[in-house]
Amino acid sequence: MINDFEHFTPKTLKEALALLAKYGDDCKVICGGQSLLILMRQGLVSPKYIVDIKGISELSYIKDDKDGVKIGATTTHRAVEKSAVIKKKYPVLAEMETRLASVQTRNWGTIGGNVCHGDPAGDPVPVLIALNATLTVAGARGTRSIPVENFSLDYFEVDLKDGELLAEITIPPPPPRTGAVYTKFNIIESDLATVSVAASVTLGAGDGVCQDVRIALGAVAPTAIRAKKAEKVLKGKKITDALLKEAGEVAATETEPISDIYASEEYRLELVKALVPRMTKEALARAKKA
Amino acid sequence: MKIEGKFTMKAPIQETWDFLLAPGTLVSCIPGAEKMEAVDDKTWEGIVKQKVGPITIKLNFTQTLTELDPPRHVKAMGLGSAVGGAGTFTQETIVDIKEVAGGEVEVAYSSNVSLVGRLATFGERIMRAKVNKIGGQFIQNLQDKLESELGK
Amino acid sequence: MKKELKFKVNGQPYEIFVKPKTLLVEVLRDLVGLTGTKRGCSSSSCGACTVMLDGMAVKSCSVLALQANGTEVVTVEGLAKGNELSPLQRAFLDHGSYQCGFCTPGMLMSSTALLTENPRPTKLEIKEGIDGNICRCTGYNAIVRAVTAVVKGEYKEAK
Amino acid sequence: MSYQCPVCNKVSNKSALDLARHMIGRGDKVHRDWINSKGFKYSELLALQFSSFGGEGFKSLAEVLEKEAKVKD
Amino acid sequence: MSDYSVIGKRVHNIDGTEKVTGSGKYTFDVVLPNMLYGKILRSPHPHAKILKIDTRRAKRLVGVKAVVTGKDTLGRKQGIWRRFPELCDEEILCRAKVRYIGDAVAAVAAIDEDTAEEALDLIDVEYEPLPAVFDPMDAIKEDAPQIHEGVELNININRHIEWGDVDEAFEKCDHIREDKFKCSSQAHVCMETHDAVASFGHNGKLEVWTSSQSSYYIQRLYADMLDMNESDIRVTNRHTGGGFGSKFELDSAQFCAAILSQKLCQPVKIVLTREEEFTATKRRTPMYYFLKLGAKKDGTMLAKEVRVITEGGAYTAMGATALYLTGFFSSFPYKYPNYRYDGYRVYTNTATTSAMRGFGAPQSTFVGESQIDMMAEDLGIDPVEIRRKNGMTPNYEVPGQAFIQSCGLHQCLDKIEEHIEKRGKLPPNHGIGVSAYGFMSGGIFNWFNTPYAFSAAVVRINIDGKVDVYTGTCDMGQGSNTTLAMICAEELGVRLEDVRMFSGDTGICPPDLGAWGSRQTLMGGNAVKMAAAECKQQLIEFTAAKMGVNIVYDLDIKDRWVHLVDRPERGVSYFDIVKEAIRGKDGVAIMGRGHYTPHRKGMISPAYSFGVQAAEVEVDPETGRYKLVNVTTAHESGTVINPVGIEGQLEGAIMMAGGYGFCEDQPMDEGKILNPSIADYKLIRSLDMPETDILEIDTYEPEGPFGAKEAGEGLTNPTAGAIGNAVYKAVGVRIYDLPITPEKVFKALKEKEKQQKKAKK
Repeated sequence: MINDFEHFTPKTLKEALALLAKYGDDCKVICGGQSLLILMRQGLVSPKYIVDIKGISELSYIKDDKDGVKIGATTTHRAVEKSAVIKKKYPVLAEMETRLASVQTRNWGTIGGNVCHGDPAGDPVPVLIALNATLTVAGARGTRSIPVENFSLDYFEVDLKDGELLAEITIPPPPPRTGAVYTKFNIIESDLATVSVAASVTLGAGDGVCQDVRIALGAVAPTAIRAKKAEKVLKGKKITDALLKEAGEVAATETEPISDIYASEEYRLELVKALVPRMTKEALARAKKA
Repeated sequence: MKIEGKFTMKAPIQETWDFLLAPGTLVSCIPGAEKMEAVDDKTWEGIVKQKVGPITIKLNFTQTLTELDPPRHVKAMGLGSAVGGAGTFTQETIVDIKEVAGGEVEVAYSSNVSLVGRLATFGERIMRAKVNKIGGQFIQNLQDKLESELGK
Repeated sequence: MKKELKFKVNGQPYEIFVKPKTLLVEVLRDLVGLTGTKRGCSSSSCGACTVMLDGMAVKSCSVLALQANGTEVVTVEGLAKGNELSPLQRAFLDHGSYQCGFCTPGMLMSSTALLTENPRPTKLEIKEGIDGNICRCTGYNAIVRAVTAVVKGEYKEAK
Repeated sequence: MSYQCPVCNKVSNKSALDLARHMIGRGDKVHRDWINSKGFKYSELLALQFSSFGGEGFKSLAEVLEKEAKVKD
Repeated sequence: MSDYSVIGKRVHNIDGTEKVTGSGKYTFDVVLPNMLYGKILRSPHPHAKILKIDTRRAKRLVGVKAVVTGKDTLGRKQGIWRRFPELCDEEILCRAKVRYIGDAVAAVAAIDEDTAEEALDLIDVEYEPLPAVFDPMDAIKEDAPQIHEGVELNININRHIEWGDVDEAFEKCDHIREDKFKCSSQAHVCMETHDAVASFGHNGKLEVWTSSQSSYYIQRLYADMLDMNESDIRVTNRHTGGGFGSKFELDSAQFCAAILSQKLCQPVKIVLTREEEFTATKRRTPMYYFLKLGAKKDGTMLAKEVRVITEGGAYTAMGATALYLTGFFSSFPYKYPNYRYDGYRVYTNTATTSAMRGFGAPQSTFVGESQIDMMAEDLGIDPVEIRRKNGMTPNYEVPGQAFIQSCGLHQCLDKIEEHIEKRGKLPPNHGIGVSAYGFMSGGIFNWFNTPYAFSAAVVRINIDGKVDVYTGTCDMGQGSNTTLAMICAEELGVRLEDVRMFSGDTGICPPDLGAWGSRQTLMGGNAVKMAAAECKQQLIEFTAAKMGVNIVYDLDIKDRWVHLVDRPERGVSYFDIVKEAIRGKDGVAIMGRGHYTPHRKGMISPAYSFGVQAAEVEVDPETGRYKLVNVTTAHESGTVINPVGIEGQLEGAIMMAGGYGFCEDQPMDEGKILNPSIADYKLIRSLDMPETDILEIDTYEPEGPFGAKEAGEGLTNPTAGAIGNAVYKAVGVRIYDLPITPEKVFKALKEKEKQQKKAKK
């Protein structure tokens, strides 16, 4: 049962921030509401005030400029999935979206809402980490930037202080000879990830050496994480199957998975060991083609 | 969901026991405990607040010492019911102390946490992770307290 | 407390006062009186409540009614033109794409939205289009066959 | 040769073993009490039956029934 | 055979347009004037004494009209095995003790659902938790807590089936295998949850709209529990949003709505939430299986011995039947000359396990078909061949149990063999597994203790020639109304659109046991056919007299044309004859009555259907994840009445049974189901659904209407076994417990690797 609340529909970011400042802890932000409404129906979240930012058109956009592509926080998953710019520049992001929940959820749910929900099994965050994205957070006293990999703090907790709102996601232009991929392991195709892996590989000019690599993992820690030690195994080297295997083993040591009804802790570790090499190899193949 | 473990520290057993049983030591280790008040020498009542992302749970919490065997064994039962009826939370903690060589004591603990009601059925994924964490934090707090007070 | 909701359902304008907590599906079923839209879960998982909102498929149990302010909603009751069933409705009949029928309104809305957006989907795209809807009876393949038949032009739109 | 249940008079015209199956299978209080009155423990006979292959649980009861429940045709 | 004019044609379900336009009314949609909404308070404890229930605070809440507890009931215990009072063990609203998490303790009626839900939080229940037991293997220990008073070792029922001399036969075997398996639970997940609108009037009569598979059972069980006359209770089943075995016992929504309505004389509607549906309704029975199988070198199987211990949950429900059927179908579809089965149903402090599509047979088929593949491998025999060697044939008698008339198992095996050959060499990590099955067409044993015929129907022809069929059968989506209307139309010689069905309404329909045990087509069909035949006879008599035809001619009706069989052009319009016949009968509509109760058909069922299924999987050996690539089924169900319906049953069964094999499970912690939502309970969606091919085999069942038999539940039996065997063929690991998850496959692969390494050393 959903408790009664008061509903505000600010038309601008400024209005929204003012409302947040006014109601503080007693209010929650809703946009697509695909996650929040489930919690409210269970009676687990019962805010007195709801600030509905779905109607803030200034936050819904996909812009391509010299710093990269900028996605407004209230842009729906579906808009990201279908965007020509994103398909061209970051195909991995569009591919990830096609596997995120269902069409209905993607039509109404937003990428910003997903990132702010802080679900360690969410799909966009690992991909955004692999793409080295930055978030712009707006507050009463102006805006600040934060790398997406630092944004999630704990299970369902993100680095948003009272009165702050996520405004924008910026993805830097991909360096030449870069390939990125994402996969999630699950039992049912459209389901949340049991383990997810995003990888991005950048090759040096001509020599086939791995100049840069970013590996992000989902559902194996309280937040999506970047497997930095595993990256180190590969960075600056010519990637071989043996190195990939090692990277997988190392990545597993960086996780702290839990056992739940879908998979045991040990199995999640094994999945990381199997999927990190596989996905990195795929990213490498894409980088070679790029 | 059970958490078990043990640690050793340099302290006399009686002192360890006395500290453990001192009013408020155990309850103050409960993460998120607020305004815990003693009802009698074995029972405390208060509010425990827990937060999992957007979910804030406020529990009316009672902790009772149910088994006492000084200076070796104590069992504490915690029972919390969520304000608003979202469920109940129980925590059973057992601490066993024994002397080991070299003036050290070994503190063995087990903490079994369970959730009943709507809280429990909602999102197994979230709650299990969180409950494990609460249990772990409780033990961590206890160890920190004991070590900082006695293990110097 | 109640706020005004102005929207169109199957072409008909409505002005209704609702509590902010009211879900779109509740307005449609309880206030507008269109019970074709069903509810099968409370976790946005089953798709039985799927309707079209400004042409897109959404789960009406996961949309606040007030968020539909100013939009046009189409429910299963809006598919037929008078006495003429829509191509998908006829294809569902011919292919046995329903059994108990409880998921059928949602399935029809998901596939109608799919074909509105992409009139020539591949088989995989059809499967993706209805993946948010659970059918416990048919095993989906009969639904995929029906949508495929419409894509192939076997069912003409009624005039 | 047939056998008659001492409790409910059901007749088995197969064997004492068959009647033993009936008595244990029926398992209501009256049947249980009769079995127990013969020095068995009903639950032990059951346990014997579900813990091993070979139908052992029925056999010892059948021996008793062979003597006590035989009906001459 | 092909001269049928209705049967075997591809038709729209007769309620199809209502379903595709959303105009069909389900109980979920029923709104009555002055109606209240109910909610049920459930036990959070798996086993506890109820010390006190204080409803005062709840009653004071504005909008609450009534709060009831067990004290407001007659305190009776219900059970569907009415012949055995000790098996009627469920109070529904518990008075003294709760036995599982979800047991109902109180119910509220209020002006809306929100208020009722709010009131639940204001009911204070004082429990004294008792020690609880969750696993049947623990519950049968001497020191386990006793769940029902006087039930030793918590054994609810035990069943024994035996023929031949098993012990002697094992001594003659060349090879014996003993294997252990574990079958998991499964939820029905009907899209419409259990719901009821109960309206008790000041006239003392109760009217109920409810989503159900058997209006007659619900009516009778209400009569028992409320101490009312059957005839004062009218149960109407409108469209039902799925049943699958979950909706033919009196449930908490139905009972609480009636109790509340009795108190208030106002209609009360209760719709279970999805969470209640998962935790507080019944589910498929988990089973521990111990199998011993003996064969000669040539693959002839001489003896089988089976022991089963099932997790019963808190109450008996239909669990007794599941226990019996899993034992009987463990011998299927093979000719074991010697067979012994011991089954135990054990009470546990978990949600009650009961009927679900397949009813014990999906479990026995999974374990049996897995073991036969292992036996075939041990003996070096092809899996299809070993099944052929031992498979049932027409006119086979299962010793002392059942008589099988039609049986197309061998043709099915041939077809599946062809399919596998055609598939040729498979890509790496692909495997095809085979599984054979059989199932019944309705049960015979009358545990419900009904004095009525198992099926009955009334057919009435109106003045315009349109036909009304009244039958107590229930259409829960399986399309029985369409099938029965087709049978009626064929028999009577009219078109399908001439027939109108009135079903599942105890106020106007003759009693029928309902839609479970795959009984509607055969039993309901025979009753409808008989009633239609009686009408037809009257029309033919009238026509013969009117036309004055020579006595040597036979008359028949086909496609609305009453004619001479040998000179079909000589005849009259059916519509004209109906008009005149009614006028000639002093204005009384033409009526026919039909009924069916099986006689001299053994103890189990009047007829059995058979089939063989081949599942192809592709396994990722690095993760254990596998995909269902294709499921091909060769099956026979006698004459196909409604081909579209059969395809739907088959593909739908693969979704459900594939889920049972692949992903569906109800893991528990201390009796608490951990995945009580569709988000957490994994079931097959469109992207996970394999390609499905159907190979129809022609058979004719003399006992069935027009030669038809079941095609609904049997199809749920083979898939889990076929998947298990396919995984084995693909990567060489055998999984002994359901569901066959990627993690289990992965662990088995690791274990196999370890063993191989060890062997090398």
